[in-house]
Amino acid sequence: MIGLSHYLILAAILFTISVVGIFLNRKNIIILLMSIELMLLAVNINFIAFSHYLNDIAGQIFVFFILTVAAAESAIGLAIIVLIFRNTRSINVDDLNRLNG
Amino acid sequence: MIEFKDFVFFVLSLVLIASGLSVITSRNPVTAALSLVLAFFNAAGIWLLLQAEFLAIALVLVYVGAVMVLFLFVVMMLDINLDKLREGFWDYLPMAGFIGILMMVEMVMVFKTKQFNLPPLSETLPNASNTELIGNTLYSDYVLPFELASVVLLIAIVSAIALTLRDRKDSKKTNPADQIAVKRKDRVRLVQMKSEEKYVKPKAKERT
Amino acid sequence: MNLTHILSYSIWTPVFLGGLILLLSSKLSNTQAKWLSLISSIISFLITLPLYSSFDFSFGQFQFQEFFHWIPAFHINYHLGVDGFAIPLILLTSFTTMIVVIASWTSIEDRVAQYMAAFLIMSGLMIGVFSALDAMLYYIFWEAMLIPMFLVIGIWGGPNRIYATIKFFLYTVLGSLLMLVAFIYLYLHTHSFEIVNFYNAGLGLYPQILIFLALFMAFAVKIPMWPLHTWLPDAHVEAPTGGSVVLAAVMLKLGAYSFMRFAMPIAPEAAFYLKDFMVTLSLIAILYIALIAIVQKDMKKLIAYSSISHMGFVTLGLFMFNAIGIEGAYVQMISHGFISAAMFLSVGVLYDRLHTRQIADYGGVIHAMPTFAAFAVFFAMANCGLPGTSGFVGEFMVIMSAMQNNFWIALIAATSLIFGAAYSLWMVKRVFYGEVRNQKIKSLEDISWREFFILSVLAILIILIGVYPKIITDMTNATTVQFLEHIHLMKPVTSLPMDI
Amino acid sequence: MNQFIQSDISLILPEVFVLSMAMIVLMTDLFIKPSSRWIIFALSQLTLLGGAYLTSQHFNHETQFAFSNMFVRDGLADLLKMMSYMGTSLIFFYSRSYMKDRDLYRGEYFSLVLFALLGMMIMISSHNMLLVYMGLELLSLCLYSLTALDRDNQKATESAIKYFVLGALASGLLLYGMSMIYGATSSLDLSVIAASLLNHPMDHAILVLGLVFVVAGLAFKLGAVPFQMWVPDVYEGSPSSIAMLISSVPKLAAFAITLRLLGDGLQSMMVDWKQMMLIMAILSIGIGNITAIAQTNIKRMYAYSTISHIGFILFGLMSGSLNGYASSLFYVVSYMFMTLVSFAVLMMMSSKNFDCQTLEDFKGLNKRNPWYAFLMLITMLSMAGIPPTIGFYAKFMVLQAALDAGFAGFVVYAVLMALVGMFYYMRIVKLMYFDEPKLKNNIEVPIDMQWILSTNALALLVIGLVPHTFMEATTQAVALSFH
Amino acid sequence: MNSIYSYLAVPLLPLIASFIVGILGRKLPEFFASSMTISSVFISFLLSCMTLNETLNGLILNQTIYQWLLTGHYQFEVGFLIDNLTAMMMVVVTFVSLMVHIYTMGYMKGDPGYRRFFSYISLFTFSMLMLVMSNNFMQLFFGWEAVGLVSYLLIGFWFERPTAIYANMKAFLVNRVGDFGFILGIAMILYWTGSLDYATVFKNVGVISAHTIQLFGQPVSVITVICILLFIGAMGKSAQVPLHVWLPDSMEGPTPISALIHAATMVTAGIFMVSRTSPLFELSDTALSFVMIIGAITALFMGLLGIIQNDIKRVIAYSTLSQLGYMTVALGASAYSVAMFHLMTHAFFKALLFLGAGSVIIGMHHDQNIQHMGNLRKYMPITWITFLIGSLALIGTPLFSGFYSKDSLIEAVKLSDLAGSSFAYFSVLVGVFVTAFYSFRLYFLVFHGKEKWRLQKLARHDDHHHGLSPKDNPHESSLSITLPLVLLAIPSVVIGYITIEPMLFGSFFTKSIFLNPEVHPTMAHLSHHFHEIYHGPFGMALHSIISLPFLFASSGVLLAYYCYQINLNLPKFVFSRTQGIYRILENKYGFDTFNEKFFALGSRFLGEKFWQIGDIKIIDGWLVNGTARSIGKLSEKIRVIQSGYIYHYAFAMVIGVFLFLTFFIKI
Repeated sequence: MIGLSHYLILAAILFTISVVGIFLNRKNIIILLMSIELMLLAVNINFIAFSHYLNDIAGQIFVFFILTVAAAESAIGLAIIVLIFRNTRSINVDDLNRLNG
Repeated sequence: MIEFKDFVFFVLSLVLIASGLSVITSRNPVTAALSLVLAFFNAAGIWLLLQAEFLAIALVLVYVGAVMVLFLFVVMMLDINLDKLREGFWDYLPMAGFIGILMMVEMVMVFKTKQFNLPPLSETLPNASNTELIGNTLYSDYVLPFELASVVLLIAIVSAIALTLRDRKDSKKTNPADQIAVKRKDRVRLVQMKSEEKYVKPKAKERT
Repeated sequence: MNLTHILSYSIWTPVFLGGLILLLSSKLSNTQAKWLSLISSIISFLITLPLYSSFDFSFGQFQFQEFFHWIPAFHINYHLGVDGFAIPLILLTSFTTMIVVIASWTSIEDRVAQYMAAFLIMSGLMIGVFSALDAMLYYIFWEAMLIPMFLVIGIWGGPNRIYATIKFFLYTVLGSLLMLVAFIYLYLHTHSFEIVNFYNAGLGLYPQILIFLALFMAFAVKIPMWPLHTWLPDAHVEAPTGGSVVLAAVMLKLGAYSFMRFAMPIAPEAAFYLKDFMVTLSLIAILYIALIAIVQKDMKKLIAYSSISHMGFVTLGLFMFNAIGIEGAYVQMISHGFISAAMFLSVGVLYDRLHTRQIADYGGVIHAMPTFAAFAVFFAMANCGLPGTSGFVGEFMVIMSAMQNNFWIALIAATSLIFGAAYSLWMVKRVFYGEVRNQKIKSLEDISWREFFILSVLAILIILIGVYPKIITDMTNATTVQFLEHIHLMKPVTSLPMDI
Repeated sequence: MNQFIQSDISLILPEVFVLSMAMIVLMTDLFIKPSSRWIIFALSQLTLLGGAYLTSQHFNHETQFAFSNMFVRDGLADLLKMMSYMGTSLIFFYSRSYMKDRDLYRGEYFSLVLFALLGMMIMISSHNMLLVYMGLELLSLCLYSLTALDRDNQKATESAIKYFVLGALASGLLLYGMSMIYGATSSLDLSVIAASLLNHPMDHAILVLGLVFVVAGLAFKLGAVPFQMWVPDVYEGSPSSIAMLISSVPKLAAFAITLRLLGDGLQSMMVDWKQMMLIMAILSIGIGNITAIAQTNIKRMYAYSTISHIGFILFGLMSGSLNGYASSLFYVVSYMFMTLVSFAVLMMMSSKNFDCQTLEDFKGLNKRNPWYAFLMLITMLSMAGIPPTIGFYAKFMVLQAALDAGFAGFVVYAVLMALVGMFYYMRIVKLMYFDEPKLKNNIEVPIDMQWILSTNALALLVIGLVPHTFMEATTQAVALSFH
Repeated sequence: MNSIYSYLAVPLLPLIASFIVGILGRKLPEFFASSMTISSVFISFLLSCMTLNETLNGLILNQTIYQWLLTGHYQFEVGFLIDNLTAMMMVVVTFVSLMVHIYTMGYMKGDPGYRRFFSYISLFTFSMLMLVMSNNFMQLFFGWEAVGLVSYLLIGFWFERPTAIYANMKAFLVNRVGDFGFILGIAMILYWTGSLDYATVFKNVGVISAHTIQLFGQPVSVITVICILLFIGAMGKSAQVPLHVWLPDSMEGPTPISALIHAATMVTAGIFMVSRTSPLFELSDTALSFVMIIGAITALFMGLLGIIQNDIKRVIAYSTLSQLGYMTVALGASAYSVAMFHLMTHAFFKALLFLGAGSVIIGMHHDQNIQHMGNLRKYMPITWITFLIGSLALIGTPLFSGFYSKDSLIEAVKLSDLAGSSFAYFSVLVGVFVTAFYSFRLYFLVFHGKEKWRLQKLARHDDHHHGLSPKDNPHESSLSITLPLVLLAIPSVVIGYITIEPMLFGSFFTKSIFLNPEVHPTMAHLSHHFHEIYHGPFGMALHSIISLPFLFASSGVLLAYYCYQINLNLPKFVFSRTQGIYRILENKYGFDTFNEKFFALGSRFLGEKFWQIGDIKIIDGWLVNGTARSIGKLSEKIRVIQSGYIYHYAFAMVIGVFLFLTFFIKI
């Protein structure tokens, strides 16, 4: 029988995958952005599952806003990536270490 | 006996997890993007199971239809050297995987508590449809965040333009205002030199 | 004359005048700045005089009190007041500032106005420390006073000034931060920052010990007590003459004064409990530091070490818990204020002429500068505690009081008679006596009238206190009685150990 | 279902005003010549003035809610908003010539900062997790793009992507935490959350799970160890004026949401978050101060200094009492003013072709310009917490609250670390006063900025002398908002 | 003169004169400087004589002048105690001082420090008067140290001489070692009796006599500890072994001060002090024995050193040491009045000897080596006669002043039954022989025999002493020098005869010096001898012809005559045969070497180590800079974590979350 915890566990797994993705990925910034999308997806699953089981629409509303914001965020993120590429001709994560210490 | 709904959930979940893994492990960003699209589809399916129809549709429309296309655009636009992109991946995997799995186990153990083993709700939801319900709430209780969401989008637009819009370097565009404002001394410089004396190199003056 | 706000005037007049000079610094010529500072310092000194003349010394309580709520949110008040312990030190402070201004007349060429202003401001802040009756107010003065000194050493100091001044600063702040924690603890306990309320906090022995140790860090650094003393030689060596004078004459006294004002009355049981600890450190300061002073090659360092050794007498006297010890410590503080100032000024006189402080560079100065040499020998004698000078009185009283406690403490303390003479006279021998070492010394000019004036004023004061120390103890007697009563009230002394 | 009524609008009037003005600024910029940018500047300042006026209309009234209890207007909100206006206004003043020199003095800058301000105001006033999130993203998105505004600068873009990725990760963590709390309490409203936690004892583990993620998200915004990694890189990489912005006003907003989420919504979880804060505070104070010593880049040094200050702010918060909250509030506000001066001096010393970045550049400032050296001296003393400056009272209040809460050992630790901190603050004083100047050029500063900067720096001293009103204001604000 | 304030004039006049001369210094004419100080000392002398007269008529004044300090229940006052002892000391001090003042006019003529010298010796007179007139220990200590200061200044009077400035520092430091004990003694007195006033202390002393304190785990009588500590002070000032080392070196100072300070007055301060505190010493036999043994050692062994000295002043200096030992022995034998008596006679004849030596030195153009002299009686008759008188008095020739004091002293030691008295008796007896030998060795070498400065090989061997060239003749000194010699010669001869009866056996000291006849019957026996057997001073002189001391003294003189007049090679022969002993004597028993090696170098070594290791290495190096350094290193380490890579940053955040989860989630 599928219960709330199944959904939550699914979200947790997705969340972990995305987190691992962020620090496993050494090369491509775009994949970092994708991992973040994945992470938000996990959060969204949580909210919707809760919303469903608690019979409360607020969770779904929250997801709606998360979707909106995430879209805006991707736009800005991609814009920054474009800038980086213009400046350095690379979107290699390993190349981004001019600032350290 | 596994119900059909449960079966659907497990299938969707497995594909979702698999595509998620594919996103973070794929060599090619295009593959990753497409995996993400797959993930979104599966998630939408799961949301449907949870009776969040509006959001499921929105996810497909907004994400698959718009955001992921944007991603693909960028991926295509930026000429990326694929060969270099996978170095070091396996070196860090044990560490990252270890921490990730531990964290996941912790979270899963929490969710195993009785608190969250709620049975599925009865099918009877309020008589309004999901979309209607969301709409009603959104434009009443949540009007303030809704307005703010518009501002967020505006900011995204403004920032994206401010950051990426640039004049092409090779275009011969001139600014009429500048041209009108030009003065004689900006263009012509009279240099007085004594004819007989040895030529002394004039000091380079900063151009105003 | 209305003396209601005399303390505020004493504090803020020099600060205000100093600030004024600082603001005008770019518009003043050096000469103008000097005269303005001199007048300011004289005014500031004159303002503090009524404190002495109008104080009722038969009554040891705080007088000239000023009070208004300053930060009611934390019950912090602008509360000033002085007792017999504070007044001599306040006078010493304003007097020293005057001396410093005169002494720096020719030796400072660079940014004179800023230099003088720093001393004026510092003077006001130090008077603030001596007269604050609110712990927070006290703390603020205490810390604020550091900054001008930090700058004075750092800007006008010697070649290694930066190391010295940062060391000085961090050392001092280390202690005072712990003091702040102790104050806050007491505040949470008494809901007040009034020192008097701290006295009656009624803490148990364990918290008292913690409080005492926290305060100890702050004050012991300032005094300085072994092993927290190493900033002092560096600071002295690098500081300009005026800085050394103020440092030795007044700043070191702040630590000892604070022991009397805070550590001992607030945590009397802890003070008793830790008596042996304090006495041991004091004795180490007296003996160990004196031995170190003997081998110094730099005159200022020698005097700096001698200061530490002399301040060892102060802490020793304080922790004997008897009237003669406490007053002996007090007289020693005042006396050291004059003597160390005089010694540093003497070194300054030489340094102004030859620009070296190495003992090895001198020899036979007496031939070229007989008058100055006479002063120097006199001050050296005062430094090693010759009776008839103020240096004797404090040491004498402290040795007397040490004997009340333990024979061996007195014995170790009395070794300073020997070692004090050893380092003072050996320096005198190498610098002033003997044959003229080189041509430069031969051509030295004897002290000017200005220098003669300062040195003779100090010499007269040293003799005055030596011949009639009652002038100081008259001021402190009543307060000492109260002080001891308070401490003994907290923990009655049954009988002091008799076995020697 | 609530209908929003007139009073809702009147409560949110400052936000509405700021939003409209931000759009006006955005539009105006399209229609004016570059030489008339002063109009934009004036409009922006007008926005802040108007916002301040509108906020002051209700100042310190009793707590009022609007938009289905989503939006709260209370003492804390009003005070922090007023401070945000002031901070933002000062940022505009200080950054003017710096941005002009770098060709960044554009409409987007002003409108983005104003949008960011709007985000901060929303954060400050939010009483609902959703609104917290919206405000936070509003702010963050503006800051990401502002960081990258100097778009041809490699360092700036690098710092922007770092800020962006880590910020998005932090938002994800925060959201995950929020989802847990929502799941446990079935509400997004902070009061309801607090009440339901109080009335229906929940399973502890799930709440802690949520709490950890929420705390992590908040700690990122504040810049507390171990979520501080972005701070030094962003400070160094971004233009000084943006670094100034990031380091100053948003801390107020971050402080506000921390206080509201933890102190209000999750107050029954105090035992747990107190300990988390304690750990973070200890690490922040330690790592911040110690790492700062090794820095040669002054902006990085400021960054580590910020981290250590955040540690102190957490110290106050973790006391978990009104006293502690008030002390943190006082700290964060005084920190903002200190950091503004410190960055302003940095920008004053920069010129068209020169960016003042390294400690070396401060050498001999006293000889070049004694007044700025003096102002910087006050600021450094204030940062170091030496009386009689405002920074001292900030530390004093925090330590007092922490000691009151029984953290005696940690107070001693904090104090010792503050001593370490004094070393690098004093090093700047040393460079300014004791060293010979390396650069000889005159420091040219517009007259208005001279006055404003002087006032700002002297205020650190003057408020240090009479801190009572200021202390009272913070104490009262907290007292009014938390009963 | 019956108010205490009237006695103030006695010490203050020289002080004022000293200040005026000292401060105005070079602006004064030389004549004014000397006449001013001389007249002030002269008035002081007259006043002292009047005081003596008054005390002889029974005056005893003990009064406070002002309160110096009041603290707790202790009060310290400055005041005078005028009694016979004081009055006698005042007369001796002012008289010798006056003589030295007059003598100085001639001796220091032309020296650039002429005025300074007068200022110093007047200051000295003041200090010494304060010392003797004091009615309490605090003021005694003041005078005690003040005379030390002047001694320091005067030994280093010729400050360009390295030896002089070495000697003055040494003198001060060694004295300080004594003072170290002294002040501890004072501190104990204050603690146990609650006061430093003589009268109060002596009144309370009986109460504490039974008390003991634990010292090194042994119970020791408080009185003994106090007395020994006080006596350590006396050892420093009165140059008793092992604190005697400064006195021979102090001869670097001008000769007049050797006479005044290092022979007649200051060095006897210790003797005076012990006599003054006789009520304390009387209560401790241990302390008295200690005093006696120290004195005996000094008396004999320092005398032995006089034999091999060739510097005229050093011979007299060792003689002084030896005589101080005699006085100390007398103190130990509880014969305080004998010690005081010897102190007085010694003051006259030793001053005479020093001044005579000074006259010789002038005659020899500042050559002080007695091996360069000879036959000076021909050229300097007055000096010769007076010097002979001084020497005769010193060796105790019957009827001379030294005889009465020394014979009584030896008798007293013989009669004493304290532990160590037999050793002391042996020492003082042998000392008589030694004294006679070195005195007349000096006398014969200087005033008789060949005129050795005429030998070419000896000329100009010395750097800074001028010496006499072979062709020159020494001349008798001027009146200002010879006058004091004559004036001092008179009391050197007669004062013993006149004063022995009242001082030793009369009532002169009875009110000043406390004696416990039951415990220490020495004086009673002595008195018995004097009155019942000798029937007065003349009888005493007659009797002495057959006594042991006379035998020793005359054999010493005869031996000196033989060695230095008849068989001139004998001394060299003896010395060459006894190289070991000679070496020991030449090294002055190694005290100087030991002090230099052990104390001076030792403390510098310790200081250096404390400084370099304790301060610089441990405290500064490890603790202070070490902390700073390690924080700096830590800083460099930590900043490496800030690697610049996003994934590290993200990893840090995730680790943070992970650790928080692990710590806080309790399932």
